[in-house]
Amino acid sequence: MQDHVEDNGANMISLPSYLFLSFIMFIAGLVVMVARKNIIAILLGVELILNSAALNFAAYTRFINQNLEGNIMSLFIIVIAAAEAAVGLAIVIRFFQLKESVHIDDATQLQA
Amino acid sequence: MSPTLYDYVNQFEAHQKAVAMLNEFFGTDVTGYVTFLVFLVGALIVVGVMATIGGLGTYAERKISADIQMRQGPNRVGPFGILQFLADGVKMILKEDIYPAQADRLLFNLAPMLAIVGVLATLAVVPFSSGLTLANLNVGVFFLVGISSLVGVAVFLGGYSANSKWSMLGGMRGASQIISYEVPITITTLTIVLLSGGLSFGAFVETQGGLPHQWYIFHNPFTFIGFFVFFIGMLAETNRAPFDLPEAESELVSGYHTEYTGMRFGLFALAEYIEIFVLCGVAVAAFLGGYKVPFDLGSGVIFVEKLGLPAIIGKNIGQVLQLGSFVTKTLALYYVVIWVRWTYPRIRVDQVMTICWKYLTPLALFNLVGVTVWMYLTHNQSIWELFSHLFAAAGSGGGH
Amino acid sequence: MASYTLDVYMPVVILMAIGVLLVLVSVFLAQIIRPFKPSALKEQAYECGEDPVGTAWANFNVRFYVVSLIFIVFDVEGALMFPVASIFRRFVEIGEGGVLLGSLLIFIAVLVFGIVYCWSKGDLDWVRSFQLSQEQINELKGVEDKA
Amino acid sequence: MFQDILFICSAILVIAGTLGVVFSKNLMRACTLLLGTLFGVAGLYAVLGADFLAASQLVIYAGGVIILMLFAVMLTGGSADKANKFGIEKIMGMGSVKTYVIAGLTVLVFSLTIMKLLASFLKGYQKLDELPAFTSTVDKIGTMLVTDHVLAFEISSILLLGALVGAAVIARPRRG
Repeated sequence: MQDHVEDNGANMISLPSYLFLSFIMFIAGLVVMVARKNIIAILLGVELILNSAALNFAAYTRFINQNLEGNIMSLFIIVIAAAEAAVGLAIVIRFFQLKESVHIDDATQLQA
Repeated sequence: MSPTLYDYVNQFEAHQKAVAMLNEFFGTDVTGYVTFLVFLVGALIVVGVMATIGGLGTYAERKISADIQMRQGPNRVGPFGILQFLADGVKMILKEDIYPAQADRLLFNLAPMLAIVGVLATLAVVPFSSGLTLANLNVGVFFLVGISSLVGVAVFLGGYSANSKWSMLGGMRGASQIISYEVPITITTLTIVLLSGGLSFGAFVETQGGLPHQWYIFHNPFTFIGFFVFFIGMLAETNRAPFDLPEAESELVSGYHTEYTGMRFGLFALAEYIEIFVLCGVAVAAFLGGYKVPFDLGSGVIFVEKLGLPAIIGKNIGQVLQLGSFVTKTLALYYVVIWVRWTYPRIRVDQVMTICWKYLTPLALFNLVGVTVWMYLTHNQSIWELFSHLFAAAGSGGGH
Repeated sequence: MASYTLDVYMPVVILMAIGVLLVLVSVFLAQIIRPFKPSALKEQAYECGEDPVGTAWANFNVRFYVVSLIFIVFDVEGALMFPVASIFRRFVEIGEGGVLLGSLLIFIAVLVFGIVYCWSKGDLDWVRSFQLSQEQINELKGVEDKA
Repeated sequence: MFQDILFICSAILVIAGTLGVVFSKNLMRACTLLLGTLFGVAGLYAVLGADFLAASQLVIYAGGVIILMLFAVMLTGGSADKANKFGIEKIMGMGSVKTYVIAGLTVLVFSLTIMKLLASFLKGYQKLDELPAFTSTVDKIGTMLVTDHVLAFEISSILLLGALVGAAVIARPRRG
């Protein structure tokens, strides 16, 4: 198809680069989840962590077994992250309607 | 078949020779740089042409509205006022840029950038002709759906960041309208994906033919409805009347760009007009045969065989014909979009949501099921093929 | 299956870069030639000539959220259906379409169930009508009569 | 060549966006910066040859989740007295630089240890010189979704139905 050299063989970008990036995202997500008090900010942290996991799956698929199972896994992680965001934010909004607050420490009761 | 612009250019001997010469001259493999240059020039040309079309779109809008309302329209700047859009552009540049006092400056600056980036990136997959497709991505239409949702974010942020009530209302309305109408549009494109068996625009167009009965709009009754669902969704997605709630000038001043002045406002407008063109182009590629020219004139083989032209010229004539076919259909749809704007009154915000969720989405789902079942029952045949089989059977039956 | 190189993404990146540069350059160029005389009055948010009252970043109605909620569910289902849809034609051609038809139809049926539920509960209404049922009206009337 | 450039651009986007989410004082900006991270991750998927994943990342995250988050911020953040406080309060001891440094070092040590343990395991698999050429993953993912993973495919629709119904019930505007 193309006459120039296909350069997707060995190069400087390999598995550790992706693992490093996903590591950064995971740690950042953890820090956000622990250090922030706003519930929506905590959900942002959750999204970061889920993304880092999905990235890892895709990277392992590319560099280790190449059978796309990891891509399917990443796809379902993305799906579940969307569902999680929807339900989580709905809870936040309901919580805000009840307590006029999005502070995590105000969530002390199981029922309104 | 040439998937991208680079492969198209690469067919020509002159290009290959030039690359070989450059390789020798620099002593290394420069193919990567040449690819970059080809794409850069292609992208610049496409963006330039699109910006002109966007500008001319404002002119066409005024002229057509004037025509519909029996007025003159702009007629002072240049012949027939055609340079009006340049004058507007100059005015935009010379206007003072004002930041509202309470604004979130970072997001205020970011919003027009997101809109422009989101719209320009969609241009990469628009199939202008079989040669002039910047990137024939395998996930073409899905990519387009994803990247154009940046515009929704831009509209929301533009409304939010100014900290003005009109902007905020317009931004919220705009974002919810854009995401709502993305649902029927996505489901309708899904029917075309079912029919064409691929997500790329190349697959969309190549499985259609040049003549209207080979287009997907007339493939079966469901796609015929689907086209109109897509078209209405498209109007709402680009905030065109009768769905121009986000910028309803009689109730929201100017909607999400109330506080934008000067060049930033111009960029929002430019993004909007280019987006209309892109979505018209998508509608053409998905339903109206895309760049296909009747009687297979587009491949240029016929010119070579009948007229004895060199192969390369025949091919280029074919490309020009394909480009003409695509642009003609797209501009015709563009005209309809403007025509609709100046003909229908604006609808209310609850009606916008009702039309999307209670009419278009169920209709789109019905189409999806219909097309799936149709394909299963008829083995991918279009309604015309079915008819021709029927007539053939009847004809042979009558003969006996 | 045809392989591809990452060069196919080059136009996308180039176009995005052009977009960013277009904004930066045009805003920067405009900055040089246009006037710049800010005043408190100019920077005021437009509120039909009045002084702005409060901030615009107020609480919005929850119906915006419900709309985006339904949207994201459809979005995700679309994302899952796209790859299956793209192979449907080939499966039909080799005569194996029935399996795919079944799984797609089940998928769509669940989706339809979701939208039917939201419809029946009134989540799709922009302006929710809290119309009272006849019994509630009678009840209220009874209260009034007693009073 | 271009592969490296794409990777570096995406990596910069990811890192910048992530750090922005961590350090931003404004929730709206944090959401917008998360958009940058998600775009960067989509770019990384593209470099990994997972074109369908990249596109679905754009569609679901950039189009869906971010808008959802922005809406949620708008719906909760803005009661009159907290108007400009989309800001994010922090736990007392957690906010200081010292704690971040200590936590970062600990995490680094732990992860390096774990990576060291995993390295021998991974080395057995790693065949860098024979990475396959990029092919379209759409068809393969589609085939896998209706053959090997058909149960997950169908159940995910039930999951989404549950999410839709549950979230709609929770967030539904109440009378009064």
